[in-house]
Amino acid sequence: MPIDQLYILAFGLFCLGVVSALLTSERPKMTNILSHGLAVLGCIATISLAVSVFASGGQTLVFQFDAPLGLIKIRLDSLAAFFLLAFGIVGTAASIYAIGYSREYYNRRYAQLAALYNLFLLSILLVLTISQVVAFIIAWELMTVVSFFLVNHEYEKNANTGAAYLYILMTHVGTAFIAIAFLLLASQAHTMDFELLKTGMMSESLRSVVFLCALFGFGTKAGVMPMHIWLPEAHPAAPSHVSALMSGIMIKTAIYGMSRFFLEFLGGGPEWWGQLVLALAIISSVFGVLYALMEHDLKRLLAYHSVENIGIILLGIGAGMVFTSKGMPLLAGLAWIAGFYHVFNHAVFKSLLFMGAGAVLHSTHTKDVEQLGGLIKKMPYTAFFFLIGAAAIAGLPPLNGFVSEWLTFQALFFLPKAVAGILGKFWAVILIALLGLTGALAATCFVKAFGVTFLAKPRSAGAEQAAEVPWTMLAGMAGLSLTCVAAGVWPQWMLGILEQVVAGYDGINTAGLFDNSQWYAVAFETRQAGGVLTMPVVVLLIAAGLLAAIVFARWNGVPRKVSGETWTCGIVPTARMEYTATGFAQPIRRAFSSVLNPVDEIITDKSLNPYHGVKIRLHVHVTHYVNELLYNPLKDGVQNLAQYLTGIQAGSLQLYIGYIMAVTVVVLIISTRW
Amino acid sequence: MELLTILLLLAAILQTRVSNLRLAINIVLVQSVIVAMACVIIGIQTHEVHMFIAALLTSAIKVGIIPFALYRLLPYLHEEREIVGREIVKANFSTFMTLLSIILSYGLISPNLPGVAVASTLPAAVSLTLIGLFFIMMRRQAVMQIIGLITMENGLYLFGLSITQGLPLIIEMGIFLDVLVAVVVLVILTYRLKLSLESTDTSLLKKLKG
Amino acid sequence: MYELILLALILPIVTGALSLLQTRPAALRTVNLLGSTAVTGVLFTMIYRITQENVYSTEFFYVDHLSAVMLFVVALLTFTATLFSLPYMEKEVKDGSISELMLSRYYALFNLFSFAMISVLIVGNLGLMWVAVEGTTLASALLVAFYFNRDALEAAWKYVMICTVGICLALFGTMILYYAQATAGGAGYALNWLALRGIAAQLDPAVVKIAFIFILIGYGTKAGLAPMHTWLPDAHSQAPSPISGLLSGALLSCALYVLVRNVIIVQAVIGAEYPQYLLLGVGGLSVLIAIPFVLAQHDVKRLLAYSSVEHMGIITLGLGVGTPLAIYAALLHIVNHAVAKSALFYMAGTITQEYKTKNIRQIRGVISVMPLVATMFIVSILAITGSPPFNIFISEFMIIMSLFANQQGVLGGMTLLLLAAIFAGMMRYSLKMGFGIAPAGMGRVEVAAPAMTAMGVSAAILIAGGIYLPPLANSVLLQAAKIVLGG
Amino acid sequence: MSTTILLQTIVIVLLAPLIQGIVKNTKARLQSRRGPAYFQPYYDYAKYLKKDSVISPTVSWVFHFAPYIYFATAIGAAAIVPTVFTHSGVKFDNLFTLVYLFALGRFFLAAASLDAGSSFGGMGGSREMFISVLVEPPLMLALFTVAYSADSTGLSAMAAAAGALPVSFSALLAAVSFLMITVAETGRIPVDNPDTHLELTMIHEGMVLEYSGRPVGLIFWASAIKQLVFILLLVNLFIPWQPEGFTSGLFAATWMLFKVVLAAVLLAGMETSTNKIRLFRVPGLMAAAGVFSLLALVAQ
Repeated sequence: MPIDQLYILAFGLFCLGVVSALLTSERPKMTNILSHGLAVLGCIATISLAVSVFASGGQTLVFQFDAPLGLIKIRLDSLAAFFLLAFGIVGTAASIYAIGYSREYYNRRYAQLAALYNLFLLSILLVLTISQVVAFIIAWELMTVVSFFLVNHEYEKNANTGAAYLYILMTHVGTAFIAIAFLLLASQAHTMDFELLKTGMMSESLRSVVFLCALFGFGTKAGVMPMHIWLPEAHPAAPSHVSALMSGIMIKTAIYGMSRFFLEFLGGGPEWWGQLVLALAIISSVFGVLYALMEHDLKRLLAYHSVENIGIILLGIGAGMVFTSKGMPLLAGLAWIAGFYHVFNHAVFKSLLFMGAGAVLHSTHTKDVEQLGGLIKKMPYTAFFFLIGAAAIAGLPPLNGFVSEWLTFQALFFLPKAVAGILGKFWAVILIALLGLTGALAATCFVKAFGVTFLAKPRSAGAEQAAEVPWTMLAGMAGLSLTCVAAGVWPQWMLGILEQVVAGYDGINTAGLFDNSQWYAVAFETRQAGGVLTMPVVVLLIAAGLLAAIVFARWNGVPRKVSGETWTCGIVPTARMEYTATGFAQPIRRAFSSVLNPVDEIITDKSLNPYHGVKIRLHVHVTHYVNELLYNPLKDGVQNLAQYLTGIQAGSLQLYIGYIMAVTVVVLIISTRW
Repeated sequence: MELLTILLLLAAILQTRVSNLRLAINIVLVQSVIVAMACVIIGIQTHEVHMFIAALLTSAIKVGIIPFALYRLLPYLHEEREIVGREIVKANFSTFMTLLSIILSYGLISPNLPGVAVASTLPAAVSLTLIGLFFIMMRRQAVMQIIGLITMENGLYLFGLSITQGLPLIIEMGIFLDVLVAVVVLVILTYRLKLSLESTDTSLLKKLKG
Repeated sequence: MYELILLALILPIVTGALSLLQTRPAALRTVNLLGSTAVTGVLFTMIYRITQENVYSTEFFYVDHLSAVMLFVVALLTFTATLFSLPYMEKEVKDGSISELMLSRYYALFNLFSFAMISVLIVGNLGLMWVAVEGTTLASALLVAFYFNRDALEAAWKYVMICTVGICLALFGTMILYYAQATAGGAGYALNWLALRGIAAQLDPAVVKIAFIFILIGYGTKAGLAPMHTWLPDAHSQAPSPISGLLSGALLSCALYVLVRNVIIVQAVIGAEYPQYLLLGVGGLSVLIAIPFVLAQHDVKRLLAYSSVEHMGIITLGLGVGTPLAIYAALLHIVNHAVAKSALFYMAGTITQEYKTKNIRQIRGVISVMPLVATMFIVSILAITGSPPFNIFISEFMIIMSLFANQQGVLGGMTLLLLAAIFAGMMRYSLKMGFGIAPAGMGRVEVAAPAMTAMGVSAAILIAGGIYLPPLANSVLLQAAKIVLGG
Repeated sequence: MSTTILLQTIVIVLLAPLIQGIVKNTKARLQSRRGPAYFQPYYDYAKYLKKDSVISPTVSWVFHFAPYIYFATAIGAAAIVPTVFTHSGVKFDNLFTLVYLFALGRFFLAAASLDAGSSFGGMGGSREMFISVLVEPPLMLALFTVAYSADSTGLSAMAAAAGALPVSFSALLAAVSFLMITVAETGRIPVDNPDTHLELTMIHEGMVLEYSGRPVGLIFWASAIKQLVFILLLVNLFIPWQPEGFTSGLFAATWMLFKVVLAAVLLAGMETSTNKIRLFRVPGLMAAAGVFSLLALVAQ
């Protein structure tokens, strides 16, 4: 099928999904099958769209149609196709998952939810393919508005509305910056067409303004650290199949926007652009994961991990920018590929994890890990898929997270080649050490999340009565788990795609970057340095090790297993004796107390019996310095200032007439001076 | 003409010292009479018929109906008066401002519009407008503010007279109608204010803010 | 055409007079529905005729594409306002807020008000325009004071005083303009707009410049431009909600229209630069000044009123940029804003009538009381704050785009950020009202069909306008923009 | 090539308990005890691998699976750690691969520690992960100093490059740093005490407390392998110096073995001469290790 027809097909399927949901609003079951089914088909069409772009050899396809606003241009180049691929895969899985998951919402404005869901998919499709400034901003804001309504879908809880407000406010400010960046470019290039935006002649300082606006604008949507505050609020509030899409794909569209700017519109820039991106990236990754570790709400925890992973993605991108600025096209290619690989990986495993969290929520009706436990026995498949996702996000071999983190490590390792002197070495080594720290913290966090949620005994009645989720939900998760494995064990195909994506941009060269002559290794060879990644060998090593372990363990025949209760000093073990998530994170909370500033509150309930002691609860929370030092003062300051300024309208008629006189006099004076 | 101008400004200055409502209405009535006379004089000078009609309208509306309406209002407003010393700006200061605006008008505005036929009345007209504006700003009584508005309107009218011998008749009639309706509306509002607030002190009207 | 103009002027008067003679609600309803349908029909026919004939001009009347744009606004808004008034005011009577006698007065004043607005748009003489504008103030003053309670009286008093002072300045300016015309030898067609434009080259620039200052401040007062906007939140919040919608959507637009008519002439005399800088300054200030009030607000209708100040600022910015795109966008924005803001006032009216308070803090959970109204309200708030894909975004973005294209990127960027601040305030309060838990005792409420239609039509235009602009409308706007540019 | 890998792996796996025995024996001697035989760990592991295990009914497959994967990652690490064999051809022995292989094993073991539902296991797991978090940055720093001079992240390339460099202050600093890391990673005093089951002090032992029989044999063996791998890293990357003539073949192997034994003795000596420090003093220790590495980088 020709690509433009495929595009129209995907577009049409999503539109149909919206319409069918609205038409069948009286019959939720039908809505569910119809609109989510159409969404699945649309996402599959998107995948084939992306695949055909790559199959055509990264050919850029442009087609346009007239719209009242002017020409709307759709452009499918390799960059868009790559993001479409990630979107298609995650979207397919999320839509299949939604068939099962969204049943919970049958009596809560179901048609609206299904319609918005399809509209959300549609808007992402548009964002990734539109190639005209105004239409892009419309699609961008459409995506925001639709997801805002999705976040606010369960408005029965006040907190959700607050989260939705914070979300739309932050992204609206971000969009303002994006619009500034675009308009500055457009006013220099005298065009609204993406393809021609780079032709504008701009001074270096103006380019830097565009860069900063794009970075902060898209960074807000991506959840880069000082602008991330909406993310841990909004993602948990949305229904889980939506959170999966938001965290998996929507924040990646911001990376897409940044890539468009940094690769295409601006081309290379001065070195400090890349360094700034690197600095923001490392802050996001370390603090993102630290805050994640302190969370007990499963979905908030995952949301903070999105901050972390966006940081890892930007480490690759930032390094790429530094290399480009220093005229090292091969290394730049490597770094950008590392970033993009992580984009894909994070899309896959984060969606998977959100779906897993959604499954837990679906069965137990709680997201609080302290209330969970023992689910691996009630929901074995969910547990397995969640474990795959957890291992992948922790960067463990042989899954996909490892590959992209490996590439990122390599890219950072070569950073001193671009930044000469001891400072470059220091910077590189600090970034590597902190990325290592991030990895270790992420592993800790997912040991906590997985262990406390799925292992040991249930900690609440909800967890006790949990049951495995419907097969559609499992199918969605299974698909993504497979993708995690596929992109981990066999990275060659993805690297091939990514070479196509980044090749051809100014200052980047991937020709001969990867040597795929041996089946088991991806070797890359730049003129300055090299590295080898051998995922199949790693798998082989682990497999061989497992084999050896089994051989050793079974040397003396199959062991007899004697069942015996866990030893708890003679007491019958109960779930209350289990290590809690709070306890698990305690050493790290204490070690990082200078940046987390944890506050322990002991809440004593003395109402029970004054003689037999009291009931004590420990409430621990950490300080979010970004809020404390930036947003809260800002909010208060703005509010106080606004309150103060409302004194302008003091209610006195005389004052008002005074304004008119004053302005008359001022304008008269100005005009005589003109 | 010169004499009329001086009388007019004198009336305006007098106005700033008045606290009694009835007296204030009287003064504004005198003002309107002077404006009407100015109309007549210009009519005689230029032999324009419509100036006489304008004079007639002025006397009918500004000397007749408007003061009549205000007088009718007065009985409802017993014991209402501008309390001297409680004005937003003290009486002396407001007189001073009035004088200042007169000086400013004469000093600044007349050189800027050269070649006007009746140049001497022009600064007077401007200063009358300014005085009206100041008057609204400095007084609290609703009726006083209405009077300020009428003063301003008089100034404007005189301004029109002095630079262009008045606007076309149809527009003038429209303006007269507007002034009339404005005063009627304001009188209704004042009456209602007295009913609801038991006072026509506009400094009480500060509830709507922010 | 002449008959149409006469009809457009006579019909509201007749409807008003008939309303005054009626007291039965049913009769009032019929008379006004028929009357406003007729007026709207006449106005639409007029607009259609203009698209065919381009311009209609007599000694007193002058209608061209620019007036057509505004006539569309007034036609649509008087119609929706009437439609919305029918159930709204009857409920006011039922609730005991007003007496039945007042109802007929309401309609009489309402029709007088629309008469005044229509006459602003079809007279071709700057002096008469002034008279008509002052007429709108006076017709609406008693509507603002309609409840005759303390707050309403206060608002009306300020409204009349400030607007009259402002409009006196405009008269001052108009007189100076007339003086310029007279000295240039064009006294024969005194203040006739066409005549003035014709002899613009002969006018004395220094005099016209001074005239422009007073005209800008005078009509700016009426159009709610900062810092002369102070009457606006008071009047908008105290008037009955249909009237608030009309004030905000139609009246402000009319005032801007008169300003634009004057600017056309002034630009022809003294060049574009000076007026443009003044307009940019006033426009920017209006956007800026609205922010604190939107951020710290307690009254839902005041919130909307300040948003009107902001939008008047944006339109003025567009006029100030002065490129064809900007003018086009500014005119489109006038239409868009009128539709959106009137719809919002209707919705706010429905909500406040049900909750019996305008205090934002006491309004909660509208979505569970009136789901459709609440949804439309949130969507309209999104629209009015310039979120795509609604119509306001299109025009707003075009204005900002033209700022950037006109080498005023700093102003454009700042405007974008200021708009984000407005967004913060508007969204915050509307979400608080829209969602959450409704106060005890508030059950689900059915909204009367006419009111729903009025809101629905506007909301539909909001959404449709973001996606599609009919070619006819487009061509009218283009023609109008050409007129503003002096072509 | 694959034969040398196989050979290396088998040797390391088989030699690991001996090194463990040497450490234990030396430690005992230093403390004036006689100590277990050098080959005692072999007997122990053989016995463990014969025993049945007591399994809590609370646990899931994760608990059963963890020892195997832990052992597997140790073997994987053994295959890629640099020894005397220089792997020409494909260099898949990447340092990040090594680090993340260990992370994989640790991840499962820590997860399994939560599975039995006792507080000890959870506490052990929590602390183990905590230590790993603290070790990671200095580990990366120390390895980077070597990798930077080799201009490669391949382990054998790094070993080759390190061997070519003369003895320097920078290298010594890095060596000290890595020694501290080794102590932390292998769970030795002053970070952890491998010989105690006192609930307040144990970390690694606490984590595997619920295991018995064959699984525990696998775990202990894997720990021994991990210890040897770290010692090998230490001797090949950080103290790679060889006397003239010992550069290849059997001589090199003997020399390396000598260094490994020396390092084992050194570890035992360190363990005897220091106290176990409080858990929250460990960050300071690791920060010191990081600072040493950074200094090494500066001195390079």
